[in-house]
Amino acid sequence: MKWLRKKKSHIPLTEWNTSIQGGSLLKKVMNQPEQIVKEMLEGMILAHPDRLRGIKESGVLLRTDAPVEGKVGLVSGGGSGHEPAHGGFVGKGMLDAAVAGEVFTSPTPDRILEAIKAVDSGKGVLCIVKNYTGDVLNFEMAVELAAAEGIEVDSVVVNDDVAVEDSTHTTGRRGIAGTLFVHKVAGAKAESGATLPEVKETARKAIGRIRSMGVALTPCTPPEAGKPSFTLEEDEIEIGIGIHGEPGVKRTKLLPASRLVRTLFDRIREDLPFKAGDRVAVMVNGMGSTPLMELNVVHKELMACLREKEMKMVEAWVGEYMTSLDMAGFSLTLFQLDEELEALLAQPADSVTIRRGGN
Amino acid sequence: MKWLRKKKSHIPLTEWNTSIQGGSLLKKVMNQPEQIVKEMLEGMILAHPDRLRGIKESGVLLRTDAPVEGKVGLVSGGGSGHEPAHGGFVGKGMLDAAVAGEVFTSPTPDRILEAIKAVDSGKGVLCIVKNYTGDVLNFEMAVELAAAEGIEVDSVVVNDDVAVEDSTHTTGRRGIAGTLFVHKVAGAKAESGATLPEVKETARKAIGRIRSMGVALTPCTPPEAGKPSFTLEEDEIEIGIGIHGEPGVKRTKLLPASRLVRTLFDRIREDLPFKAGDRVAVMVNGMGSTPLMELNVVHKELMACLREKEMKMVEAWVGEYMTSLDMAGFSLTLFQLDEELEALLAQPADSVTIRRGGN
Amino acid sequence: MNAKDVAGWFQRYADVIEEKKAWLTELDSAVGDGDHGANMARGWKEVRNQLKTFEGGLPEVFLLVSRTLISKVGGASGPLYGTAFLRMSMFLKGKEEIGHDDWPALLKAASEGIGQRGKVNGGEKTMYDVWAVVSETAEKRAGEPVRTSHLLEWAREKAEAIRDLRALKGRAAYLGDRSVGHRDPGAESTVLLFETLHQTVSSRGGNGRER
Amino acid sequence: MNAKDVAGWFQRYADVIEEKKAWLTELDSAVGDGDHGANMARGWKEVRNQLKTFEGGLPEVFLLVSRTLISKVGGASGPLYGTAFLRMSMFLKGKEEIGHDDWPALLKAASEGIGQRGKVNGGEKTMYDVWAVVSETAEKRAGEPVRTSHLLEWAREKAEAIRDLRALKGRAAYLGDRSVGHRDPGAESTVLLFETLHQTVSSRGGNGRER
Ligand SMILES: Nc1ncnc2c1ncn2[C@@H]1O[C@H](COP(=O)(O)OP(=O)(O)O)[C@@H](O)[C@H]1O
Ligand SMILES: Nc1ncnc2c1ncn2[C@@H]1O[C@H](COP(=O)(O)OP(=O)(O)O)[C@@H](O)[C@H]1O
Ligand SMILES: [Mg+2]
Ligand SMILES: [Mg+2]
Ligand SMILES: [Mg+2]
Ligand SMILES: [Mg+2]
Repeated sequence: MKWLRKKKSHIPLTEWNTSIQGGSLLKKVMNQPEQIVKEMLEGMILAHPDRLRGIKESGVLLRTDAPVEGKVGLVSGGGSGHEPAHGGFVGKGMLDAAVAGEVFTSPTPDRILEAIKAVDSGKGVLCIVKNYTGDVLNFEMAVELAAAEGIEVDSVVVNDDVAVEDSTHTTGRRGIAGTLFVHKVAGAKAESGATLPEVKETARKAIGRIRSMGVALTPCTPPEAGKPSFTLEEDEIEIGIGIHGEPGVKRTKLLPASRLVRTLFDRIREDLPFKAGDRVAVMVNGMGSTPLMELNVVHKELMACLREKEMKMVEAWVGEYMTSLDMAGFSLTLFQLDEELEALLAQPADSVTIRRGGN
Repeated sequence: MKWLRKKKSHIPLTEWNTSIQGGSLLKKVMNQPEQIVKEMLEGMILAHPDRLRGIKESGVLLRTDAPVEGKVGLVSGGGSGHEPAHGGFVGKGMLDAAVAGEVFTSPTPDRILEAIKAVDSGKGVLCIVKNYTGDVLNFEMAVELAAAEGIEVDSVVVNDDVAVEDSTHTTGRRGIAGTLFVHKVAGAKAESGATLPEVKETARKAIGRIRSMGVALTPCTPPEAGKPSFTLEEDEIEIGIGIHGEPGVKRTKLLPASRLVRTLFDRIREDLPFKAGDRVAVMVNGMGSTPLMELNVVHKELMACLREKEMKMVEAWVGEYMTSLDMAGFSLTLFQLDEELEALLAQPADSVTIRRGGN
Repeated sequence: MNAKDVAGWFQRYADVIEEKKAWLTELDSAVGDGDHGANMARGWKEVRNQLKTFEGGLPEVFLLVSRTLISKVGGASGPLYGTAFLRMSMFLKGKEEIGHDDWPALLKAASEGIGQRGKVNGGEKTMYDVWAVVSETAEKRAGEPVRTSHLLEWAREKAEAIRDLRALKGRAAYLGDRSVGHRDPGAESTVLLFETLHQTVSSRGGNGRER
Repeated sequence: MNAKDVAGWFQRYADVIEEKKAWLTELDSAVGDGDHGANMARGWKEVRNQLKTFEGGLPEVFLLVSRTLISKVGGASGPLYGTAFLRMSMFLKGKEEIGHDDWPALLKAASEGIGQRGKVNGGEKTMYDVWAVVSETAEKRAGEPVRTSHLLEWAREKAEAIRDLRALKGRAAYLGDRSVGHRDPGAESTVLLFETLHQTVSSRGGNGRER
């Protein structure tokens, strides 16, 4: 193995993998943990120069052709660590900009403001925000600042996670993977030339019809923290987990896929409730390190649940859309469609992650 | 948590997670491990009924419109556990059929024969085989059987892995992620109405210009074996790993992304060799549980290497294409293009994993 | 306290945050997402940098902190602290010193800002509870001189008291009953703010006005 | 041996494979992908099923095994064993018994089949080495009666001898020098085939022809 030996001796790990607490090594493909978000964004732009450009030092990814004349601009974002969300959904028919914060930390208002300004063509901008206090507060401040600068701007908050109790006295439900369906339908609506209030109304209608819930088999490890966000026993899983490794609603023993899917499905279905005859889009979303093989097994079980309840699946997203770093697990999302939403979902899109031709 | 408690008590794990050796539990989303491939294929078809149909009990996924009149049929496949390969690459402009064997085990000749027959429109069929003894032997037998039935059929063997010494006295180089670039260009060539010898020639030309190499940070665990395919220390990685968890060429300490990428890049570049002025397609392929965030960091480093050597990247695939179950790590692939190959790569495709519009 | 005193306070606080970063993160790991220490440290490190070359009046030093926190911290605590310092800056417009009598109204401005921004009324087990009790108690005592030692004492007591609450806002709320018994990271970083205020005032020695 | 004897041999082999499945897999884990036991067990389980209702002549029982292995085993070993049994079936066309004198040619047919299919000449540290030595030694001794105990002895010795080789074909070849010292899984499953042949012949008691 001459080719390896002839290099000079290895850089000591402590020179780069340093922010590790408790002395344990982080087995990640990275350089300095503090640089990982910046480097990731650079990598994304380098990989997709035809689709994405960035605003320097801001964590903002834009459609190359933003602002698009005569179209409401769509901005989303949040902490990093959920890739491909949200940069993977920037493109024709979806978002105009995604703002990335540090890992699991909302981006700051000034960065969001930059994104809003960059995508505003004069037709106004809608921000699609996941319901986490940090995201909500930072987007809220950005919207205030943008409005102060005379931009027509509004926001919607997605709260699809049925694992969390909803109440006006609390933080309320979290926004998780269902957010990406909102990007799709709001994106298609905006592309049609609709006004800001119209796009907002479509987004709100969609939010009212999207429900999700997830499960974790293993925790994730944020690169800077250097240790798992929580711990699970060898045979334990956490049902109702959030996408930042926030604790879920229930720990239980590992279950077979069929039981696991049914547990999440029942809770999701009863919540809206979904009913016989409903036409739905479904998402089986991998949390980061669950192989596609397993996600397809989950999808098979989910389809059995739908058949039993006489619901009709008209579109399926099976893959990784809103991850939690290297967490193992998945989330299920059901989206109850009406005629408008079904048509919008089928419209063309050309983002890194979601691409579909005209039909 | 009434919704969980009201279910009857949990199925004991031993009733389903049974094939586990040494008593340790497999933390996977699955039912019976023996059923996982079948269930996965069912899930894929259910998720993409517009793109895929299956041949019962055969592990074969087909384009819904196969056989396509006037087009050479393309068949690939191999053991399962590499999802989205190969089913994710079935569709217009890519494969006509993918044959899935058991996890990490080549499919049998009778199944491959079924696929060949199903996609033959009379214009002949090309099999794209990864260079592993099992795959080669089983496809070879299938090709003999198909020829005996009067089908015009041929095969090419992909051997892009520079980690393995190449010699006619040995098994030779393995076929790894670079295989998917072959699917793409051969698929586009076939779609153009080319003859079987022409499609084969294009595939062979591509194979001669594709080089790959991978690295594992963690082993993978096959669902039936129930234990990791190999072991790595906490701070150890394996460079030159195969996609089945076969041992690589060298164990070393964990390296920063920049060093890791440069190590693989140098070996790949020197092998062909690639040179200044080359126009190349690149693939940064995740092995199963390495987050997209890290793959993008890898891509950024790879672009720095290309710039330094004055090579021009014209297309980038960054994501999971040829995985190894839940292994952490990645592979790099470089593809030296000529005018024809670059044009074929840019042609439209409509598979589950690779979609691109006409341009 | 004049602008220079306040700048000293903020410098001292930046040091303490750096020092207690791991502890704050640990508190946040138990009930949130384990970044409160990192978030605060990122912001206050920048504040310290900015203060090195800062030359401005009293409202400006608060404004500088507000802007820096808003643009560097992210998460929930960035906008919340940012709003608090913004409101204090607005209240101090035209003033060159914070006098005894200013404290109740100054704290009220900060506390109301946090309450509005966070949509909290008290009792949700957040940093607001600490700000609110300090502001309200100071107001109730109107007339009596407000000592920083009192502010610190009230803050500490409240932060301790809310440990037994169930969190209703912020990430800790997802834990439901499991949040009971844990300290709230934002409340604790607020206590540290009053602790460094008191230290700053005490170490000035001086006229004893604030003691 | 007639068709019934051979069926008995294969049934016995299927049992042994089931029993040694974990061991074969372990050998394959060390140098390959850890599935040789599972692969073989999958195929031979089906052979046993098929044999239950089988009623045919001597070549047919070999053909049944060939077809079953080819369509059930997958991997490298499926086509290799499948080819071996196919060639043996072809050689036995028209025969009702395997006589003493048939063994050298029968084994040669099998061994050549494997060599052609696997593109090996010997010395690559695969199952072929065992088949080849058995076939060649039997041929060299032409004239002398071939005893199954001899076949087993030659097979065992060869499987042992190739441990010290560096694998050149199959997955083990990727290991390079690291394959030295490890047993080859396919060679070991071949030894078991001759072991059960010998057991079958011995347990027939009978005329001692084969002892
Ligand atoms: N709605 C709210 N109102 C007031 N304070 C809040 C609210 N939500 C969260 N907090 C405070 O913010 C702190 C968490 O800050 P931090 O960890 O930096 O942000 P994040 O929760 O976004 O990760 C909590 O400990 C709490 O004191
Ligand atoms: N080219 C070859 N020629 C002959 N035998 C081979 C060849 N390649 C592999 N083998 C045999 O096959 C065995 C491995 O079989 P198995 O594990 O079932 O298949 P795979 O290697 O596809 O996983 C090896 O131990 C070796 O004896
Ligand atoms: Mg946070
Ligand atoms: Mg195998
Ligand atoms: Mg936090
Ligand atoms: Mg094997």
